[in-house]
Amino acid sequence: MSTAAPIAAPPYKLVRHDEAEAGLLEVSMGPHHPSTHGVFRMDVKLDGETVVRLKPVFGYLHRNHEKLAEGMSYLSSMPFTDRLDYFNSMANNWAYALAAEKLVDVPVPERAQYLRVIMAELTRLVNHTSLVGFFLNDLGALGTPLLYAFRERERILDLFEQASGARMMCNYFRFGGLRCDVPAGWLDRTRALVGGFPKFLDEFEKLLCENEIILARTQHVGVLSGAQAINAGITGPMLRASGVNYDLRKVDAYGIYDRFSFRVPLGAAGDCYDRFMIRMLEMRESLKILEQALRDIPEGPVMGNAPRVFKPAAAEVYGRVESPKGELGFYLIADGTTKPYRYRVRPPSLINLTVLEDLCVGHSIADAVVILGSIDIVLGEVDR
Amino acid sequence: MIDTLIHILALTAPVAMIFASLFAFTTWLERKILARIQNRIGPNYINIPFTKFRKTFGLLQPAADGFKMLVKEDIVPHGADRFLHLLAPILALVPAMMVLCLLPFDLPFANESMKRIHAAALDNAVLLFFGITSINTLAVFMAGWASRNKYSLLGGMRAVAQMVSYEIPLVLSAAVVIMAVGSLSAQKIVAAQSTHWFIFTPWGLAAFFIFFIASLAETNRSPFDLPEAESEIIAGYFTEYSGFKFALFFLGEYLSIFAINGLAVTLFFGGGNGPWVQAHPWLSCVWFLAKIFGLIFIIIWLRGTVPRLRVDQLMAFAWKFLMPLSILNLFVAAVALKVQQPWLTWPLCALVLYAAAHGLSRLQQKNVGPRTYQYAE
Amino acid sequence: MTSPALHEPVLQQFPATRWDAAARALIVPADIARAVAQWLTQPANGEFDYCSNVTGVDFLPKEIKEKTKNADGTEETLTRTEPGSLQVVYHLYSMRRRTGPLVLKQVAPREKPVAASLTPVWRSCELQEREVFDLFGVRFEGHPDLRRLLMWDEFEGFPMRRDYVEPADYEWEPTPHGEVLEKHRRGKVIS
Amino acid sequence: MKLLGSGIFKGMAVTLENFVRSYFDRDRKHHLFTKEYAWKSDAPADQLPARADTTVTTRSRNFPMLLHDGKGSEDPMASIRCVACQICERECPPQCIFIEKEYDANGKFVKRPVIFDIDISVCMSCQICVEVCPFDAIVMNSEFELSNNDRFNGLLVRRDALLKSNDYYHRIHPEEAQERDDRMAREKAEKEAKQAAADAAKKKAAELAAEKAAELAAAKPKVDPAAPTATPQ
Repeated sequence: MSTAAPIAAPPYKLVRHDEAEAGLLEVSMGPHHPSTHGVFRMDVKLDGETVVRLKPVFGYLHRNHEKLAEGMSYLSSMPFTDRLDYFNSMANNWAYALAAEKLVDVPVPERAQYLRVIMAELTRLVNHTSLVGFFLNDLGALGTPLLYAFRERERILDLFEQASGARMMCNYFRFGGLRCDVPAGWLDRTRALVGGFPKFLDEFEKLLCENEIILARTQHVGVLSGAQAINAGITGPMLRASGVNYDLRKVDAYGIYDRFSFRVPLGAAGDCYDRFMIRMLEMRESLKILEQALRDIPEGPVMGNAPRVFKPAAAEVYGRVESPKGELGFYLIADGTTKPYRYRVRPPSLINLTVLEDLCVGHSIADAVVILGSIDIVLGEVDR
Repeated sequence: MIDTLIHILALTAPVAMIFASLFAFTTWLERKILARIQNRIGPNYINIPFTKFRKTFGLLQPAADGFKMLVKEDIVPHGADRFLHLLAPILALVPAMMVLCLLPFDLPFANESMKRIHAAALDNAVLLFFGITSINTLAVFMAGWASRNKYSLLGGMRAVAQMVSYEIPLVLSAAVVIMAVGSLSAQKIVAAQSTHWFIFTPWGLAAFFIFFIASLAETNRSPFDLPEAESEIIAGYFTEYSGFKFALFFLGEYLSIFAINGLAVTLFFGGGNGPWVQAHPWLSCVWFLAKIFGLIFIIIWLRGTVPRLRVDQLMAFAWKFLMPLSILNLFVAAVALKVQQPWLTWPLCALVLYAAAHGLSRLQQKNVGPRTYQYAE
Repeated sequence: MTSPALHEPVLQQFPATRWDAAARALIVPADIARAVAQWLTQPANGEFDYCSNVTGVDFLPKEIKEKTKNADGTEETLTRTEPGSLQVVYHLYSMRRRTGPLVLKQVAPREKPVAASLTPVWRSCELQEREVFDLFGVRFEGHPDLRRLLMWDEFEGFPMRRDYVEPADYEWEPTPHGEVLEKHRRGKVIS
Repeated sequence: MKLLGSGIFKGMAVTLENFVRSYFDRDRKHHLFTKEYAWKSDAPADQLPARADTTVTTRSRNFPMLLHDGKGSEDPMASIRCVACQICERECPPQCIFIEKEYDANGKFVKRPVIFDIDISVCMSCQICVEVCPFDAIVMNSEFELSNNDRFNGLLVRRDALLKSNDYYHRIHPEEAQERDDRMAREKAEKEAKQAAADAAKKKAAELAAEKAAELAAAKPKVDPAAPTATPQ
């Protein structure tokens, strides 16, 4: 039997293991691993089951969104912001619109402000229910919490489709207001949904919050202290789970958030259970905001008199919004033409991953998956 | 000699066929029940080939899956140990199949000589049962090691640790019933329960709980499905299996569920006994299967609700909670059986067992519990 | 946006820094950048404990035509080429005091861009500085783990620079089969 | 400290309730949220809402389509709205529109597109082309069953396939179509009014000029009769 032709030498470099780590099992979890929430790879060195080293690898979904935006007009890159964090396209739209409105101060009519708050809080509900569903899937509950969450998410996505035309890629915000008004009867359907949501949350909490296995698997796992979180630039529910009171809806009070009374839940231990519970409690606060907004939304136009061609004067602007994942910021440099000179997105998911290795080292591989689930990343935003 | 062989064949062949077909039904049942728990409909449109008839409530789904498994290519990884890779699914299936005929499943058409053969040959059915099912641990680890895949290796090692440590509570809780009946033979145990089932005695109920939880771990089902944890190690020991070997693993898993639940029904729920059995003897089969499917519904229901344990918690739960409870249950049952006044011993047994369970669960949940959260304005 | 009081104390404390009024940002030379950062995190002066955003910006050299009247009254257009620069922009916030962004800029030349890494001061700069290195090519001194963040390690060139030219077949992936391997053997197409 | 399994039993109670209610719930549709796909899809493609009781709403947008004002029978190209100004081609974010202008025999631009292709494998139905089009020529369609097995030609939709009549647009997106027609009518009315005003102004200016000319002419003849009378003696 003729020896098989030698396989062509692979052009990629072969990594040599040094002796100190001879006994370790190196596993690369990803990029297509069932629980990495997208194409995200972690090179994990395991001593038995416990994680010794964990190096995240990014870039599998890198589309260079920022270079694209430099080649297009301001309006043309609005639909691309839907694809940043494809779970809450309205929050991304709002962050971009907010930054662009600082370039050219266009007054936003009252009804548009209220509709913006309603859409943002509805996406927060969608994001937090889906996150709790994925988190439970990582814990091993085979799909039941996820499907209860998706049942509610479907209703909200139907509302988005009736208002903006698309379920996930809404492309609904414009500089100075919204693209079009919500159809007749939409507000009543939203009131009905918001009315029925607490019953779903009670059922969800009854299913999850006292379950001994969830308590045992998530408490004291991946503990993040407040100071470490601030220094690592962690924002959003993950920061508040470590006890730091920093919510952009209260700090910047952008849009008309100062008119609504709502509270900010704070965690004490900063472990996976707190991150999970903070999102459950934040959903209840979002419901309060939605009730108040739906109660006193005025009639009127939804689009301010924005200029037909958006050509801002030369300026540098940084606008940020409390997206369900953290602080989503847009840094725009305008140079007087219709195209932005520099268009930078501050991705909360990527920066929240800074501490992934610190949290996972010392825990077992099952916990590494749970910790990654509790950080709530979406690869569209991480890799841009 | 020939007619005993024929009788043995007549005894075992129907049992094997009945349970293999029930396997197909159970896969459909599991997908339908899980679907209904998750507010969806489950498979309902499998059209019979070459006919326009479409709405078949998905009953052909197992047939479709089986055919798909036959057609799928059977991939063996480059570096895998080919012989062990092939042997593992066989070793997972054969013990499960063998154990099925130990169950006191008296077939309706069996005449006197068949019954004698069945009774005589298997007077130590329970001991033989545990002996054969422990081969399953070997099969799972062989699959994990032979696939030469890091995830399978992790799955295999987890399986060994889990099955070994849950074998002991399983056997101890069965020992309580054997102590009560005084014989290892399944027929005698069923006969002893003709008046009242062991489940209705406090030590019987505790023994059933331990037995049921340990049987979940033994067959890698729901809270204990660590060897095949999708979210952590892809599919555990059968990551590298595809095609019919993968189907064999599934067949093996489901048959071992039937076997262990059959034993649970024999030990605690009085095998084939049930109302009207004296009038129509063939009803004992129906009762036996009905009780098994009752337990299977609970297993599927658990699978739809409960997340997975971590390996060290799994071990702690077995050694620190189930083990002491089953040993205590052994003593309590011994005292209760010696002192023959049920009105005195039963409440006492119940009290002691409940106190032990409470103490052990507090030990297990030292710094873990629901929390309250404060809000910032 | 930045409340005026934020950057005054820094100017007094570090004379080498200067205030770019147009962009409302504080230009900090690379050698004292980490000292300024350390100073800013003290509770006494502003307590900027949170670095929200690190961005790379590429300015190409620009020719500026100026009409100047020289001595004898004739008009004459002087073309002065303003040197290009690679700027690294830091947006700093104070979470405890909830004060607005203080924008810090490190300006580096385009040929051999080097900047001081602020990761030892704020851990949140780690991944973002790696991204600026990956897409702009600014080397950060003192960064614990400076590797490419988004591109694969064998990638050459810095895509976000204004003068970046895409390679002829940038779809090329180093896979060991067929004509792709042939291309590789004939020598790197993207040099 | 409760018994170890009590939290799990609470969770199991929730799933059992969901299991039982999915059979005996009054409005089953409320609980079983998976919708049955419309098998009755053999109805013709353009009666979309009637055909599939899917979640297609009167605003859902899928891929764009060109509009023409003609009634069913006659040639749609006669009344096509698109004038091939190529603004949408320039503004389209993923650059998936390709337009070529139509020139008649002697090379004059006929204000109509010869080729108007949209590559629907690239298009992300973001509706930017609809917003930037000054002539309301392109709007979003809700047709979603567009998959076919030919990757290159099948997914490149040509002009004639894109062209749909205005009343089809009224059928799938009634209030949006109505609002768009009203706006166009209003703009046309304004233009006519402006036009009329401009004509009136021009006419008035013309009359003014005529009067002035007439009065000038009247003034000048005073002088002229004097001159000619002088010369004939």
